[in-house]
Amino acid sequence: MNDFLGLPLDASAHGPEIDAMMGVIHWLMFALFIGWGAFFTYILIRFRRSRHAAADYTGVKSHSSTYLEIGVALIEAVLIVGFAIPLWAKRVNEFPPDRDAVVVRVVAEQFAWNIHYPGPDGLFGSTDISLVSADNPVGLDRSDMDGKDDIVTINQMVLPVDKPVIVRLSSKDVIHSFGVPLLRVKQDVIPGQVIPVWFKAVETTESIQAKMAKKYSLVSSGITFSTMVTMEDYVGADSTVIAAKGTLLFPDVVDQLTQAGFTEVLLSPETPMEIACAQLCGLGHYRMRASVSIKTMAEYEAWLAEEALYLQP
Amino acid sequence: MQIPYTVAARPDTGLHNSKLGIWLFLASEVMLFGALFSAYILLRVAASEWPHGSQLLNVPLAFLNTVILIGSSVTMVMSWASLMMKDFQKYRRYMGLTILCGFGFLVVKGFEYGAKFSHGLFPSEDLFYATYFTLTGLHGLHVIGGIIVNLYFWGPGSRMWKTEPERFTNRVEVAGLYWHFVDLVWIFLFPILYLL
Amino acid sequence: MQNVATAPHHGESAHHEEHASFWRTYVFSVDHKVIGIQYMMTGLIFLFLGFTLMMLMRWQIAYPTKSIPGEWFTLLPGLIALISVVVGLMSKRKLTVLVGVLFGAIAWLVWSMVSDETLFPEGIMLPELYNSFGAMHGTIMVFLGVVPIAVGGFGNYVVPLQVGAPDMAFPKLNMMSYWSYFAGGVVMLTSFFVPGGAANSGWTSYPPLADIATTGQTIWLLGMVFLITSSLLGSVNFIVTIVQLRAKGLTFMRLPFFVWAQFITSFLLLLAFPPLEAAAVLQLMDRLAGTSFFLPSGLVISGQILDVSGGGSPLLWQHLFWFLAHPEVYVLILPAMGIIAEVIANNTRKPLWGYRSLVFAGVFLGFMSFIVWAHHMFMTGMGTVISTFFQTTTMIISIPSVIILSALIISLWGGSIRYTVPMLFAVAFLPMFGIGGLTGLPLGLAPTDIHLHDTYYVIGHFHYVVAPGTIFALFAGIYYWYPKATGRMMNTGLGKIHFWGSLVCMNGIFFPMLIQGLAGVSRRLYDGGAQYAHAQDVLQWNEFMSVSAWLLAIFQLPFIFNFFWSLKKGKAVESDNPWGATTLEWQTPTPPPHGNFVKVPEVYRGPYEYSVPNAPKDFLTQNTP
Amino acid sequence: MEHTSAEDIKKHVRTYILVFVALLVLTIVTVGVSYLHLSIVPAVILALLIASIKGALVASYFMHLISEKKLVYFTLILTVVFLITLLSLPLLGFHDTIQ
Ligand code: HEA
Ligand code: HEA
Ligand code: CUA
Ligand SMILES: [Cu+2]
Repeated sequence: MNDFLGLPLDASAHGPEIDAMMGVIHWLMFALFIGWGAFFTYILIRFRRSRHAAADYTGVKSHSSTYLEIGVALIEAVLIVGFAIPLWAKRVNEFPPDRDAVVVRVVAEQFAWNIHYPGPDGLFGSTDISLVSADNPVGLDRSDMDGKDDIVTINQMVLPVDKPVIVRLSSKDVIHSFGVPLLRVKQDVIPGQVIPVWFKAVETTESIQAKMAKKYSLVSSGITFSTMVTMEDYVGADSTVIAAKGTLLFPDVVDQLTQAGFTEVLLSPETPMEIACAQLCGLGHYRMRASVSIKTMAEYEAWLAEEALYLQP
Repeated sequence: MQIPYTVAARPDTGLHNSKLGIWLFLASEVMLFGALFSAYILLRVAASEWPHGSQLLNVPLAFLNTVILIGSSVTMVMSWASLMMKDFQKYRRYMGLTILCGFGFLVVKGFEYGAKFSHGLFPSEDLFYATYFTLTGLHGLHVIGGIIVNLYFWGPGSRMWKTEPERFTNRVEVAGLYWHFVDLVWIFLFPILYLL
Repeated sequence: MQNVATAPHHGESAHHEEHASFWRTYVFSVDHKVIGIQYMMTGLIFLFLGFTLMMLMRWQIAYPTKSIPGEWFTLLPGLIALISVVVGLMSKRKLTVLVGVLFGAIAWLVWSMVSDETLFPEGIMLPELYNSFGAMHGTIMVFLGVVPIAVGGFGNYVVPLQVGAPDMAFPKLNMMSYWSYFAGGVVMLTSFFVPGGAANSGWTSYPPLADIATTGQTIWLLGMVFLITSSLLGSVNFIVTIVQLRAKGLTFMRLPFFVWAQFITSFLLLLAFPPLEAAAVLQLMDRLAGTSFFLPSGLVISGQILDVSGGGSPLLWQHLFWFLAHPEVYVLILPAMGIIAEVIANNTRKPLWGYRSLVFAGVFLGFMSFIVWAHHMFMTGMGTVISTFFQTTTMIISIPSVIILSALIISLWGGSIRYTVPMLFAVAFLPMFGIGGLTGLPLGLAPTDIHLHDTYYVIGHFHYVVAPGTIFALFAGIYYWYPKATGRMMNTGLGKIHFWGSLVCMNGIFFPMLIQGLAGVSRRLYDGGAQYAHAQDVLQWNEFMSVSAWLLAIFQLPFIFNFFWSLKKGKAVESDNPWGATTLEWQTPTPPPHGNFVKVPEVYRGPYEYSVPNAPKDFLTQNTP
Repeated sequence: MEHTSAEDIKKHVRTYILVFVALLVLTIVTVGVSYLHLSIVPAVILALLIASIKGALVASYFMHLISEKKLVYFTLILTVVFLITLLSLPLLGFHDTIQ
């Protein structure tokens, strides 16, 4: 109904409500603009000097515009009471209890996102800024019992699908903003505060990629393929697989494909879902991004286990 | 065409231009100090602990300063009253006193600051000192501004008394309004910074 | 513009005795008209500087990896400099030559930067530079460009005339506010040359980023203190002038809407600016005295623990900043609406529809604008109560704007519309402001703002209101009052080229911003979002927008040429009231002498008595008994 | 106060002295109270109450606000309204945050 808005694909449970609201408002805006616009153009033509030499002193007598304004006011009231307030309340009040959610800490810094997982014990180890260093970005205290099994990743967030996620946001230096367009979340990260956001992803990265897949011409195209993966296998004449499904399309691969005679390929972004820092935070603001990959619960646990292996010294 | 209502009041508003002007200016000053008070409140409410002013600051000196400033307000209004009673000499005396009080206030402040600095206490010490120095400092600047204005009306500016006595009286009244406002701000600063 | 105007007839006599020294008359003048023109010219030049910075940024956005053809960006201001100097010399106009020199300075500034390897290595702009251009674009456009032109320029020139006053209430104060503004401008410019360059934390200067930023930020704060002082003095002056100096019989309900707009604007400036001044003082303390009003404890800046006492609050700044900055945006629009109202009434040859509702809506708008500021802060972690409050006030404040716009549209009905150049700009203003205003609604509701906050949608929203909105209104005002100030008309043909070109290009720049914003592209991105997956589908717009922006600049050339050429060659007005207007400014000699009116005006009727049934002419001036 | 005769000025002068005394007394009172070390809430209330009274005295007598023109009142009321929003809304914002 409101694809015309060109909103990015939505992978969150609460997204549809926001998008619906977005649609309603924009329909209202169009109605007003078209309505007034039509009336306006009509006047401009009908009352031009050459067609209407003498102006009349009183002009419009009816007060229909007043009713229109009252109408607008009412619709806005409905928007607030019916959509805005309940939706906002859901976002900021109705957090799921920690036990049936995945809880992660995200520590923002110039210019990276540090993601801190509690590990198997589900408890975050204590942190201390004096411990902060290149290989311990969040200043995690490993000597602390709870901290031993914690997992910290940089600019790479992995989350399970269909399970509520609570993200506790904090910043080491300046204000950043945790914005994930595909999840319809955005929350400023204010230093000196810990602010939680929650959401539930309902699509895995794979299915998102499938949906975003498009045919791209290999010959002429502005986009940088190196961030794109193939969505199907491409087999050469000699039945050797040139690019298996999910291959990154680096220039050499592109060459091979073109030589093999392919003109266009079905591609999708390697990391369709990203954290985009949405608050000016310095010269690296534009590149302060992190990938968010949504996995099935099984894959997610597998990933955690794999990460845990790196902890053994 | 001359600018009207520079001296006489405009019938429908009952004000002459500079009278309205100064009140508008004071309104903006209210917002300026209001914003600083707002900042003070927010920071203090958010702070985990906040020292009790009287333990860190010199209350007797501040008390003295309060008395001085209130006194200067009285002399200021008296100087205006003397002009209303066409007594220029008295005006000079009261205005002179006001200016002296102003300087007195600054001297006392100077001692207060000096004591703090000598103990290595600067605005960067903590939020309490930051607010203390910023608020009193800004107020101090207003006092200095007031002194300059008053000095002008005490000295060169007072020549106008010969030519346009009524206009001069208005000017002194306006200067007075500003000076009382500075006093008024201090009346709030004193308990907030020193006593709470 | 006495110095440039060839006053066709009388009026000369009146200001002969005023002709003291050149300095007294043109530089340190206390005449509201000269000061108004000083504001106008300075403002226009800053407007162009702000635009130039953005043209450079637009190259970076469109071609993040291509090196910039600096000479082209230098050529434009250089060309303008050339035009004005030549025209100026030919028509012996000191002012024109001076302006030419200043444009030359802009050209030099641009060249010295683009040719500087430390700023443009291999001709590619550094991210720091992009950020500082962005911050300065915003600052210059808002505080040094539009407000000085709309309030300082038009306000100063027109308000005393429209209220039938000889001058502003406090002429010396008026001069001081101009020079304070000028000083502020100079200070801001110097910041381009300090180590680290100009302020680079956005025009919003959010701490902690701004607290730890390079020296430029300190200078920005100092500059702001000058500009704020200027605005405060100015607004006191305007309010007193309007209240005290109104001509006999000119009741409040007979004031031209433009005067009302300036009146409300002055109150906004008077009461909203001081909190920003306070905030600026606090940030200066943070930067210079090592306090931490805006710095919480335990910050780690690039690996180093920040050695401050801490305990401060970053959000405190945001509250104080937006307490000013929201009213400020209405300061940007109200005078514009005022100009539009004047032009529309004059060119439809009929009274404004619902003058009273316009006035009340304006006053209500002004009042409400003080209690909506936190709609810029929805994403800072607001609970339900406070967000509900600010969403509601934000929706409420949109109603008076709707009323004003509707009234202006309906005013056209039944008119005999003359599409003069000022009218073209005025007519275009309505739908453009419409788009800008309507896009404010989804931003005003927190849940939709989740997706739109700090995206290009916001940029699109407010540029529609300030650029094809306010700037168009300023153009309308210039074309409309030019004959009063100079005694000559601006050329219509050139004016139409200027109008149509600007209209098309403005939409070419700003509409795609809404599309990109909906797609989720963040603002303030050095590479225009090239790295983000969700941006890929809308990236192609960047080039289109940039080209439109450069074309927009080209379409300003006819205007600038027209502006200076008409001083000498423009068609001389054959009366003091070439547009057949009703308000008092047209009842003075052209250009008005020092002291304005030959005989003290008295007002007998409302501001827009056009086409009064069985009146002799199709307009009755306010001072016709 | 343009057209006041020397007579009522004399009356004014008397009030000025009285106000002066009142201000001194109140100042002593606040300082005195502060030495009682009341708990924060009553202390704040009392201190601000006294300060407000003093402020009111200065404003209404030294600045002649009791007998001002309504235009001035209007300006000041407007200012106070915005002052209150400036003092209260940010505070509300600080308390009503997510969790
Ligand atoms: C002149 C300046 C101006 C004006 C008038 C407005 C007007 C409005 N603004 Fe805007 N705004 C800005 C300048 C302005 N704004 C700026 C500069 C920013 C960004 C600051 C920054 O972050 O850098 C901003 C940001 C901004 C935000 C913050 C967004 C974010 O950061 O997430 C919000 C949110 O509520 C908002 C809302 C509004 C609203 C509801 C209005 C309302 O007043 C609008 C009401 C008007 C209407 C509703 C129009 C009615 C239309 C019709 C009746 C149809 C007419 C049709 C035809 C004629 C054909 N604005
Ligand atoms: C009044 C305010 C105003 C105005 C008018 C403009 C005008 C323009 N703005 Fe600006 N802009 C801002 C205020 C304004 N802007 C602010 C506050 C920001 C946010 C900054 C931040 O992120 O902190 C911003 C940000 C901003 C961005 C986003 C940058 C980013 O997020 O990274 C962009 C991008 O294209 C942009 C573009 C433009 C363009 C192309 C114009 C054009 O419309 C320019 C039009 C100008 C003219 C047409 C010049 C007219 C003058 C003359 C012709 C001179 C005549 C002289 C004589 C006759 C002597 N602006
Ligand atoms: Cu972090 Cu922008
Ligand atoms: Cu706003």
